[in-house]
Amino acid sequence: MGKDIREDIAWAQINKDVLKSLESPRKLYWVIIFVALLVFSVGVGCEIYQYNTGMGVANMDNPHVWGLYIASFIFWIGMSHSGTLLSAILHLMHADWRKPIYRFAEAMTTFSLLTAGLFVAVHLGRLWQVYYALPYPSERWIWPNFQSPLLWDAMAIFTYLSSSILFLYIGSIPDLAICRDNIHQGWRKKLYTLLALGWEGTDRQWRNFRVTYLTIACFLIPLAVSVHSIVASDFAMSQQPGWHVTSFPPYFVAGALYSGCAAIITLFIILRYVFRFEEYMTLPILKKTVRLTFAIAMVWTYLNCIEFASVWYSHDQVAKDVLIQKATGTYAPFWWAMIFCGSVVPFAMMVKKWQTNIPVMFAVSLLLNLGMWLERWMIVAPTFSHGYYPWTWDHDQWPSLIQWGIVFGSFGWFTLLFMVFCKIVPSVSMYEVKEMVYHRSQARKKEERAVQEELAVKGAH
Amino acid sequence: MTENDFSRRDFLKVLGWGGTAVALSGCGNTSIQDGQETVTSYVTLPSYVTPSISNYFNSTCAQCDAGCNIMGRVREGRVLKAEGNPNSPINRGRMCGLGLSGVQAHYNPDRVREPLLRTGDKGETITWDKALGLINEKLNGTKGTEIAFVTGGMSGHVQALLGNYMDELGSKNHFSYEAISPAVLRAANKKAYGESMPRYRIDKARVVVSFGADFLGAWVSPVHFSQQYAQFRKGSRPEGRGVLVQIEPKMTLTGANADRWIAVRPGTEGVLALGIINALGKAGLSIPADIAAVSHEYTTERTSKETDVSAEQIEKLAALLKERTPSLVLAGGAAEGYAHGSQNAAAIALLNRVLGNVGKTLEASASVPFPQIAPTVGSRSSLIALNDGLAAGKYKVVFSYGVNPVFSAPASMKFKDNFAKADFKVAFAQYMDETALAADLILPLDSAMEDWATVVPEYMAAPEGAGSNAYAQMSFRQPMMEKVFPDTRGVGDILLALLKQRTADKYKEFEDFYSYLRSAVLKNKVALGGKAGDDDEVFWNETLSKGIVPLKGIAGSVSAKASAAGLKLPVPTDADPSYPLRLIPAVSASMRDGRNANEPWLQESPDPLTTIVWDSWVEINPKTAAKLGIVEGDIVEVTSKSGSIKTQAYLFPGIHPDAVSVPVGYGHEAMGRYARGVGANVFGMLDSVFDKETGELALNETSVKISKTGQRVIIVKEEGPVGGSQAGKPKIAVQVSADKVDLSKEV
Amino acid sequence: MSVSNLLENWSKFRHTHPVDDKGIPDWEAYPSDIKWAMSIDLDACTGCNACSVACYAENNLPVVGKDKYSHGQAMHWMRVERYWDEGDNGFQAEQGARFLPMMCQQCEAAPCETVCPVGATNHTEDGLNSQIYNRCIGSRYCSANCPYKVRYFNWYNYPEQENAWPAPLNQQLNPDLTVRTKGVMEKCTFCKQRTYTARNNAKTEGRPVQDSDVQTACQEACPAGAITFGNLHNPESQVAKQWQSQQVDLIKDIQEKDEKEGNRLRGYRVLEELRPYPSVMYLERVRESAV
Amino acid sequence: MSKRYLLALYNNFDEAEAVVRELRNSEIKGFNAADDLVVKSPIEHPEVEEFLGEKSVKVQWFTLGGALTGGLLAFSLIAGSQAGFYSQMKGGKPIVPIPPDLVLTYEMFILGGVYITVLGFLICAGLPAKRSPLYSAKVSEDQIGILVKGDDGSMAKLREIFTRHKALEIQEEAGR
Repeated sequence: MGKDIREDIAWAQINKDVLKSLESPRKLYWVIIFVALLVFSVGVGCEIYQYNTGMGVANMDNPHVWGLYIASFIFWIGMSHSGTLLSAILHLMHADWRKPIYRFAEAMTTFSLLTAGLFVAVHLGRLWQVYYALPYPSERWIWPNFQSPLLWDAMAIFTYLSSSILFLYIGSIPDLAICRDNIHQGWRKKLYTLLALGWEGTDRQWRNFRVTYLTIACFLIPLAVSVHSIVASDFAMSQQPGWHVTSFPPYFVAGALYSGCAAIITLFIILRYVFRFEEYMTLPILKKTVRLTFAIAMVWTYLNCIEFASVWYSHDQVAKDVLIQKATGTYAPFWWAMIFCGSVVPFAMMVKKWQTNIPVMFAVSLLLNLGMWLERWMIVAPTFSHGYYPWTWDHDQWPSLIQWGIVFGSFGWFTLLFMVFCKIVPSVSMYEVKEMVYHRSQARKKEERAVQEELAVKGAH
Repeated sequence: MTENDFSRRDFLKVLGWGGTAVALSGCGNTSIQDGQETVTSYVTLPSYVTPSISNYFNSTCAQCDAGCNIMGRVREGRVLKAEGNPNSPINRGRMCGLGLSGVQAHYNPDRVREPLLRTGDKGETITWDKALGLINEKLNGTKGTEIAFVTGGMSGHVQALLGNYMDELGSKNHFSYEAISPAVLRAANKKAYGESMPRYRIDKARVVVSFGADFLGAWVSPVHFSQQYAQFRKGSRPEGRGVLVQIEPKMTLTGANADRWIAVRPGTEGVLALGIINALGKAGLSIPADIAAVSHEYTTERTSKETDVSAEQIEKLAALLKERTPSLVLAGGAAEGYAHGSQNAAAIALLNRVLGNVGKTLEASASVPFPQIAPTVGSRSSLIALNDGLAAGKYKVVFSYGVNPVFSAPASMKFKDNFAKADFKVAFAQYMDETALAADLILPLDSAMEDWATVVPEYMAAPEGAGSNAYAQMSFRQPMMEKVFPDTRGVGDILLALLKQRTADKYKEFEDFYSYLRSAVLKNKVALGGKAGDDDEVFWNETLSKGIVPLKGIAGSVSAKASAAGLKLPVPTDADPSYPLRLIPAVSASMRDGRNANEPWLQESPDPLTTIVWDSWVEINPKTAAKLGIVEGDIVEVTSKSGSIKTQAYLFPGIHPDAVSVPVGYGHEAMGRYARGVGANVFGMLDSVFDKETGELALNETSVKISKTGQRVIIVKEEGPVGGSQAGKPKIAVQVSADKVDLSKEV
Repeated sequence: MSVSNLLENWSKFRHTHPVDDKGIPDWEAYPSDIKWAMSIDLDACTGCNACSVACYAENNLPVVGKDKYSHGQAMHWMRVERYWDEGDNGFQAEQGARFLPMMCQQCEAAPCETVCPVGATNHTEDGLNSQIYNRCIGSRYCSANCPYKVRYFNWYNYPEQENAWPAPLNQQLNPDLTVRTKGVMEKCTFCKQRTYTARNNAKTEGRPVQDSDVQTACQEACPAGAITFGNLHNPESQVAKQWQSQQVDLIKDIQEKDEKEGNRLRGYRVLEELRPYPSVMYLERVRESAV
Repeated sequence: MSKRYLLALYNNFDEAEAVVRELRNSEIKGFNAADDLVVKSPIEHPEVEEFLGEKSVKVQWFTLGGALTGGLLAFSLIAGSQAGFYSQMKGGKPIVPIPPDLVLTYEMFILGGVYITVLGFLICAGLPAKRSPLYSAKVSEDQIGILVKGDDGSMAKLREIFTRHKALEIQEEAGR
């Protein structure tokens, strides 16, 4: 096991190390940017074709009207959960190991929400009329349908996205001020000056900052829970077998945290290498994250079992049929892969040696994410292919390359946004690492003092 | 916004055309195709046109030979939809899918638009004058016996005009050909009841036993019979709910609606009929001696063995027939398409006599008092005669109108080659179909919605009430709108022009077919229901607006004279091991013989039984398929002695294990974008076996073998992966046993 | 937006249709005396598909072709389903096939209506699910939530890009209703253009709508007359008489049929137990047991 | 009377604390420790608040107001617009259904809370602001800055206190 953050690290060194990430990352950074751009442009090409030709090119059909877009939408929304939600929870719980990693986790939230938003656009049959979903006053007094879970979704996601951005931004102001103070030319200077809002670290600013940050964190926790509950409502509020499940909201929230944690591990490992953050994103932090992920994995597995069990023991034959279809029908390979990735693979995280083994954890986190993506697909698709009405069953619906292309492209989009962000805004919170180091050394000093006092008392005898 | 753009633009165009189109309807050679007519303002519209309100013009459907009376819904000069004429005794305001698709024949983008002349392998567009002149030139010096005219079933004034033309040419070679025709039925009916097309009264019967007569799908006059069927099924009828038993090796639409569908071994329908008579006798019904003499040999055991129908089933059926009278026994294509088809039909007809149905559920029909316009019915035997003549080089000039023999003749007849032997072939065509492609001169026809004609149906349905036994009718076909393409012509106009070439003086008073028809109708005003003193114009307009002209027909009579004398049914033999399966070409309600294959609604409308669209298929019993290792979607080769086709296999419970079935009408190589290349043409592979009495092609006498090609496709069909299963859902398509419901009080 | 309106009419806004929370009919929710409904006699239905073709002709449905059909993108608002009896050895054909014409059931408590984010599908005052093409943004949630799966999405731009009506076939299009472009949902409307005209005509003449005023295209075509359509609120209409004689009540999710006679009736509604209160009653297909 | 500014930088909080204590206890004419003393630090340090004395934070009042306004506004706008759109009923539901409206009310409650909190933060913390003339980048790195404002006359005394506590650097600037 590696070392944790050195307590005697100079604060100036922290600034220097982190600011360096804004300037000279490893070459891999550029490789990632290039690949992401390539992948994204594949998605853009597919979307242009789909936009011009019609949704039919995605190979969806009439019972099977939702496809990978909605599945990926949930996936990205889910991914967004760990960042802000964990950051807020850990902040309230004063878990200081959050400090070096929360910034990028929150950025992950923001960008995965933006990616999810992309899927709304991709999914809609008439994107150009999307403003109909906004509650703007019109001459005819026509409003969106406030009863629709999709509208709740829009509202919740908007709230979540803007609150997350504000949370991220407020939390970055002191760091942006550092950037402003240390970078003296070009557009960056202007940008940081603008964004830092004239932050000087005065006592008044810090005082209000602390309360504000805490308050938003308090809001974000119920908000994040509500967001994924509402996404779950898209399904749970419907009447369809396999969707109309009471346990969906907590199940979705657990799934969201799960995939988010897995993504944090993935990005942790990438950033650690790309930006040479070995000093800050230390293995003990990884270990803590891995343990947390494992716990959430077990919660998810439990809720998964609950869902199956409640279907199994109910008298809802239709829902039961859908479950059987998932396990034995054409979707069976994916369904079992989901069970494997989601409930079996996490046990690798129990092995102590592997908890800090970077390659192993990287592979595991990718598998977990794959499992969680499959989970979303397995929620959406089988209900369409095996609903109430046997005549319209359609077990062989397979997404077209266009559909896959857009889903693929979304990963490029996310990576692109995320990597560009990390190059502009410090992805490790400098001021908070300083706080962490400071508090730890204070605590250490206190301890030492206590020991010395004890010794002194002993000596006096 | 794109979506509005389309509809608005088109809407304006239509408004622009509207006035002119309606005002000029029926005269002159203008059309709406190029949209260059004078735009007429709403102010000057005819008084009967109100923008946005539809006008209805009565006419007659031309999609099949039943002759249903329709109303064309016309809005601003465009016909939009065919609806049934409620005053029609035939269809009583109802329509079938095929009839509804008539508008797509009218507006079809693949219609022939100008006269075409073939030179070598190329075609060139020529003028009508040149085209008609060319015909004149070719006919000069050609003897009457060297001229042949092949048409489908015909009737009315076009037929009269054609008769005149043939007379002027001195030719007796008018061949009336229908690929799918009830010719054996006609002959057998004539023999058994004294009338070739008596009126069937399904609505009066308590039990209908149909030996392969698909009266709800494609048999004789399906929309009419569907009306009767609806009555027949009503529990509130004095007779109670009727029971339908369908006996056929391949389930038809009617079979799918039967209370009991009995899969009989192909070709043994006659045996089963005699077996039932025998069982009826055993059950105590008195059987006339001449019939008993034949039927007593057909013991239940023997019948059961030969027909593959259980003894218990035969006895149950006999008991039902004995108990519930009157009944009606029908014989249809599935029973008649054999070398012994007439014998089968005769044996089946005996049942009606035994059960005393003749005169009760089989009524006399009436015929029109004008023999020139009475229907000439088509048959396949006339094609054989034509083909023989062509093969012998007897015919130099051949006209074809409304038929596609190059497509629908069995390959073994080599019709296409023989057709080529004629020097000059003229096709009156709406599409560039296979026959038009083989012709030298192609004359583009008006659609049935642009043309004038009169129609006399072969099956003469009658309204209820007094005088119905002498009821006959003629109905009008009239243009509902301006021509879609300017250079097409009505068949009557063409014939009139051709007649004028021969004998100009006789026809010079008729400017066009319209004036010929009008004067012919007015000449017979009294016989057509008018009074001698009626104003011509008023009478004509009234008659036209009704569309149906009831006539005091010549009442026929039916008698139970079916006799068993001379009845000889072959003993079923074991199948040829190299061709173990019997091929049953299936006639579907929408595709029929394939003449309407280019109407996209029909291609997209699923076959009711298999739900397959846009392709042909071969139906195989799951047991047979299991034996052959065939699964759904396998591309199989169906091979007969005379040819083979490749198509997709569909496992179908509604077919006898010894039979396979392929729908006819698919597999066009020409005709248009919606028909070409869709499916395989089963006509081509039929063996040349004929009914021994009528000489009609025996459609079901082809034996085939089936082999897998190794390819497999996903069948494009409406049903899902669970087929016709309701997957245990309690209440989707619910069926209930008749003794569990009380239908008598239903409203 | 009007908060005063809200406060003044609070109780009015809390009406539900067709039943309130306690299962009591709440017709006050309806501002009109028309409730369109249908009944289909499966014993008369022959499965011939004429209704479906009539619907294509009346409602400007595009023909999608084999390729799109194979992807399940057919646009038939009215589909005729064919079921088999099921036995131990697979499907049984001895009693023929069962046909079921299935189209939008115009549910009273329609699952599709509540979920549309933009309110493109609503309940009309004459008891139909309306679909406002102009308003639809294509989220397809309505279809996802439809238990019958009778909503059809325009996966392509059929009028223009796909050229579903090559000239002059486009002249057949019914000008009483629009063609739909890509990205909007559509479904059976009970021939809205016809019922609307009928209502207006009746209103002009100052009388209630009668059966003779309107037929849907499918009803008009049906060769066996299996389809009945009319105003369920008019006791004189054929459809009301049928529903009543079959003891099928629009506002019940489990029909309490008269014990003695009720089980000898054959009216039912498909998936009634999900409580969408469909407006289409089917009459069970009857099969003779004596043969 | 013109004011002048003085900024002193210190290495750690202990030193800074000592300076602040002394400044607070000193009675220098033209300098009021409560108003004229600002501590700038690179990290948020609760001890700074302690040694500067309790100062009230008002952000939470913004939060309360924002959340309540958001929630109320949401419900009244949504229910009101539904009531204005009453001709279109939905799936057997009342025109103004309570549960869906509550979901949206909840979201708007949070949205209002967060937005107004941020607004409150900007107002209370006086952001965005022009940077004061006396600012050192060291403050964002690792040093503690103490900025004082006083009359010309007080400058020497203040400077003396800073120097005595071994200020790393002292900057002086004329008032604005």
